Amino acid sequence: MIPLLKRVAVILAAASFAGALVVAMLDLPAPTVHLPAAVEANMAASGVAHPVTAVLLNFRGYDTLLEVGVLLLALLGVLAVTGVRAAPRAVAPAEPAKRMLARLLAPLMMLVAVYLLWAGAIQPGGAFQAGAVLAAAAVLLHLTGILPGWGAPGPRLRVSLAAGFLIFLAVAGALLARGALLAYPPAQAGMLILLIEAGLMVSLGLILAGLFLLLSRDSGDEA
Amino acid sequence: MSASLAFDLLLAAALLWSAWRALATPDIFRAVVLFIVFGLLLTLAWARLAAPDIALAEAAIGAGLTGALLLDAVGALGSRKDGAP
Amino acid sequence: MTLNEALPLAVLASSLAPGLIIFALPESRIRLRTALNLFGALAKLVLVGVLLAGVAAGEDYGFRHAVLPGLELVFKADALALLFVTLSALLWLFTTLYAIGYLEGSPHRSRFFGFFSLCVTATMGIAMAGNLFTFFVFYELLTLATFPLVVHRGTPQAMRGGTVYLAYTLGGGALLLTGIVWLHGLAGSADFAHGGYLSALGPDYDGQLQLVFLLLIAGLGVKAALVPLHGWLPRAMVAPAPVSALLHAVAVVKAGAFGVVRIVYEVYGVEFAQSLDLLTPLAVAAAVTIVWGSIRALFQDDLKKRLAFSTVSQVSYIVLGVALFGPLGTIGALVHLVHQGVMKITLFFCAGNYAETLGVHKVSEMDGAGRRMPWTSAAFTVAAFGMIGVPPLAGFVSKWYLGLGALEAGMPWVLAVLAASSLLNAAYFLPILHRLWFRSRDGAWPEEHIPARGGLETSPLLLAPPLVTAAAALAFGLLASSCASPLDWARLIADREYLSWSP
Amino acid sequence: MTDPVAWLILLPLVWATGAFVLGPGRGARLAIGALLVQCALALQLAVEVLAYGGRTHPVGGWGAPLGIDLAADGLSAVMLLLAQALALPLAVYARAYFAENAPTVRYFWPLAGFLLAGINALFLAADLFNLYVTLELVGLAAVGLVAAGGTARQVAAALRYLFAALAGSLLYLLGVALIYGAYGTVSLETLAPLVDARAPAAVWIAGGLMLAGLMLKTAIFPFHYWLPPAHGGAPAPVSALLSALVVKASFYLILRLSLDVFAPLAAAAATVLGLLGAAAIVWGSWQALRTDHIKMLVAWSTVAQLGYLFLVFPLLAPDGLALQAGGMQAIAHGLAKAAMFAAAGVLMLATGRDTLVGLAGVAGRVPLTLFAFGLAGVTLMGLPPSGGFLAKWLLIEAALTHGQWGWVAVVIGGGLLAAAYVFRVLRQAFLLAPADSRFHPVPRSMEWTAFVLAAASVLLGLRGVELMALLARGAA
Repeated sequence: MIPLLKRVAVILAAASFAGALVVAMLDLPAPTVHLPAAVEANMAASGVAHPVTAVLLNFRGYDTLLEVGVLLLALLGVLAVTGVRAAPRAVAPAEPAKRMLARLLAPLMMLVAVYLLWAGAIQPGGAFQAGAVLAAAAVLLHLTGILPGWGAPGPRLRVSLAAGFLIFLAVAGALLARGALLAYPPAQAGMLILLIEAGLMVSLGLILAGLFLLLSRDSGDEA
Repeated sequence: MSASLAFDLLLAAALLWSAWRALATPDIFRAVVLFIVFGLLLTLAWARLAAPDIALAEAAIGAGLTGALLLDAVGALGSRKDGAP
Repeated sequence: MTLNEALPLAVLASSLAPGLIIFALPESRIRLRTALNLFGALAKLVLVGVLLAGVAAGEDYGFRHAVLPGLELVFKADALALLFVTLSALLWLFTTLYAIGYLEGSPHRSRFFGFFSLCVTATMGIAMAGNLFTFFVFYELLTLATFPLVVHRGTPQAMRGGTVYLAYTLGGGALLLTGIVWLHGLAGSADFAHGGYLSALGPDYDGQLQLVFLLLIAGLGVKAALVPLHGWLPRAMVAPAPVSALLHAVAVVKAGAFGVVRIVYEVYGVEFAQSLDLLTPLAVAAAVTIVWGSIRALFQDDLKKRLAFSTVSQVSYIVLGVALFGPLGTIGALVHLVHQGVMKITLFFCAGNYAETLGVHKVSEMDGAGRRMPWTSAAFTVAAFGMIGVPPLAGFVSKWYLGLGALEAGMPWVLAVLAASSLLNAAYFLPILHRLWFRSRDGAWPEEHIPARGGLETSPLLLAPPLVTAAAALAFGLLASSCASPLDWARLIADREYLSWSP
Repeated sequence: MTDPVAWLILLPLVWATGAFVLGPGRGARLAIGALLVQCALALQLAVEVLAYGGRTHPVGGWGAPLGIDLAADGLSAVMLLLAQALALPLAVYARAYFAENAPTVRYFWPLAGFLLAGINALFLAADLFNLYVTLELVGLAAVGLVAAGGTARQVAAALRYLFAALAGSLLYLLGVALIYGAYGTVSLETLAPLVDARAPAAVWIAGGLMLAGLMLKTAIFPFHYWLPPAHGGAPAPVSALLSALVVKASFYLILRLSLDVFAPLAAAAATVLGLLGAAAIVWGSWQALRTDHIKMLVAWSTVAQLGYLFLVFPLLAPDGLALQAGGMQAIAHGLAKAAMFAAAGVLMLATGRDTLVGLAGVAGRVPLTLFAFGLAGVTLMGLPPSGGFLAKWLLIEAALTHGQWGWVAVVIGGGLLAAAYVFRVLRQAFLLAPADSRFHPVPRSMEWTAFVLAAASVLLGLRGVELMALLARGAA
């Protein structure tokens, strides 16, 4: 238990910092640069119709490239820490009703994921969200005992985990070879972005699922 | 005060409260539950800020995946404690 | 790169390259190592000979290389540099021979000779440095390269000696660095020049320049073993005898003294230094060191320690000569740089011979050693008389010129210091000679390693070097007035130094 | 392959992912081959920047502020050169190291690849948000490498490191958000003319938050608490990478931001940064003098040496001396520290012990490595003719030029303290080995890479002209 005095001090510090932030925010003038206008003006050349997707995959696609790297890196970190493990223990199967539900829900969620990916071009959605839904499906299957936890991933799984990022890199490299990094030709932009997003959906889904399936205690060697 | 502003203020207060409780509560299980509540409230907040993309991701990853993982960890801690002589 | 640029570098390389190769040699390659050592030493002598002839004929040898914008490594083989270079190159040859005999059969010889060559390279760099930056680079290199030699034996006592040595020299280096960077900020990157280059700064800077002088002298004074900065020297005597002989009696302490020469003559300019009232305090510091070192030497029973305190005293003759305002003092200082080196190295060689052959480390154990080792003892006697200043030996010549310089500079009290010092020298050397020759031995030697065989009192490699250097001490005195003697060369330097301002 | 700038980022990402696909423990040859290419690319960039000045690469062809620019000037070219020049020998070293200590670190190669990609991207970024992403990449990869050893002590150190890195990133991100709120852009080029000393309060807060975050990541005193266990506990090649490069990345960022965009605000913090640097020198050296473990000693020495980098800030001036000093110190320390950790790894492998006492007698057994350690020590002490000496020379000169005497004393005193802790190790090594000590043979490639790095840190002091000319090159 933190002593009362310390607690009060922390609260006071946090409150005064928050207060200073609020005051500073209220004091702000209108921003000098207005980026949304620039985004609007270049939408036609971006290859997609949804501004968020345009920013994420095209205007600032480089940030996204590195962020995908960060996600893969997070998985690597987990893999490195968990070390060598024996084959994962089978999970005790859940009640039949729950398993039934899971078997039913999982394909549905995959369908939703693909839809989210497709919809990303024109409305909110995209590879991240689609991947997250895929991962959720995997977690559901795992928790009901249908999908076992992961030990050390084999070659095929490693390829699938890296595939999305590799496709992204390949596109970036190909575009760099003919000009600038990730400078899509407007005519092929939509197609290339969809290709990248499709790859990302699978790999991100696997990565996110992996974070759970590797760390979950069922795959652990404690017993 | 319009209804939407009232809702926003309430949401902000609830966010702060859940965050504080999650940090301050001594019971780990409760803390995790509060963390999930915090994630869901945050999803609402993103939605109110007209950022459905982020709301979706927050719900799936922030509340769902992370919450499940934390619950799992709490379970593992509990079983280890029970197993100890 | 022209030949005149390449020669100074070749002088450095002639010890650096063998040193680096020797590091890489396995311990067992004794012949190759010896060959490399001797080849390096002889090659260096040849190169130095070429340089000497060239400089006497008025050639300029120099090399510059920029390491940073506005910061250059400059090497310059002028007459003053060559005085020190020649001394070190000659003595390196003899010490190498001696060390080969001395270290026969002991471990880690590759390491020893590698660092030994590095030390000589550093000494050459100090001698030929053309500006303060270059001087400092090699000055610190000398510190680093000597440390492994001091701790070579790996005993706790050696470690303590090494630590003290480092603490003193690195501290001194820090002071020196501060002073040098300060000057660099005031005067830019200027080369050493006859008559100095600071007098152009104007009177506003006088205070700063005095302070910088103090920093520089304090920094150099550590290596030159000026009292009270001399504490490391007696303790560094835990090193093997060749190290004490070449490095601590010659290279390291001379590096400090040589730095003082460069600072006074070629950075400040002797006239400007006089006008800043810097020379008299320097002379006093030197005088105090001379007397104090001799007094301490009186009370040492350990032979090497007695010699070490004697070094403290004798090296300050150089500083004293520099501080005497006038060409005769300069000649005395410069010629003593050579004479002291030759005499002191003889003494240390002899001390090493006593220790290696008979296990004699202390003055009180030396009774009758003259009869057991007559040649070594003869060399010791010549060098000791030289140190006292008995004519016609080399030491007498230096003291004579220092005395004349003192009169010329109007500082008669220096004569008293010289006289007192000579008396003290006699007081700590004569008892040793008495024990050597006039007392007889009762009982065995402490630890007789090398038995007398076939008329040889010890191994030939240990015997030859002191005999040669003792002969040199005699010759430098007897033939002082002939051309190509150290005295002649010192006159040449003093002429060039004072030509720039004297009427 | 025209533009080295973008390839320097893509290439390590490719080999990192490739090494991951190949599987645990594999990918060394791939990495070394790619690093050779990267070295060539960095050299090409340096030559081009020296000849034609800085350059920008508009990612996506949009240009700032809508898109993201990559920018290379003299400072970034120097840092890129350093990063590749360190990574290549360390990769050779690591290959031999992990062959000796078989399964300790299973995903070293992909983690190292991501780390290098992040570092290269950071040196080239010209966008505050993009910088955040690169910081994350670097931070996570570094944490992963520390944790990858897998022992409880290493994981604990990694966790501590993770919290520091995350807190630092979040502080930085909050600052970026405030900047975006104030100006509507995160491009450095666009921001530079907008920020001045009359900036709104939010910008000052943002500057403070970003600075605090970066200081946490750089581990400058008093934020250094995470560094010694993380750097001292990791496997030797990892320690070398982290101490030589990773902490420099966030320092580079502070320097870059306080030179360009936040220059009008930076003066306010300069003296404080300098004082923290001085405190770091004293405290780090003191701790290095007290520890009994070789690698902890080297890690504490990093804490101290980082202090010199922060002495640069109060002395930044148009004469460029302090900037040169900072650049030289970053390079010299990078090379020397990599060499020192590499050498420490060899010493530990050879003696089978990790304490100073265990070193007795190594002078006779692994002389080359001890020599490397000593040479690296020469650079850290700032003795000539090393690069560290030139850095200290420049720092002292800058301080004297501005009449700020206190810093001179700090630099000189710091050098003596460094000598004290370096010679603690060397002294021990020269002692006679106890009769029962055993020495394991060590791969020659490990000894030689340590030596090459150390020799480079010393020889740097003989040829600084081109580097300093490159450093002085601004953006085109």
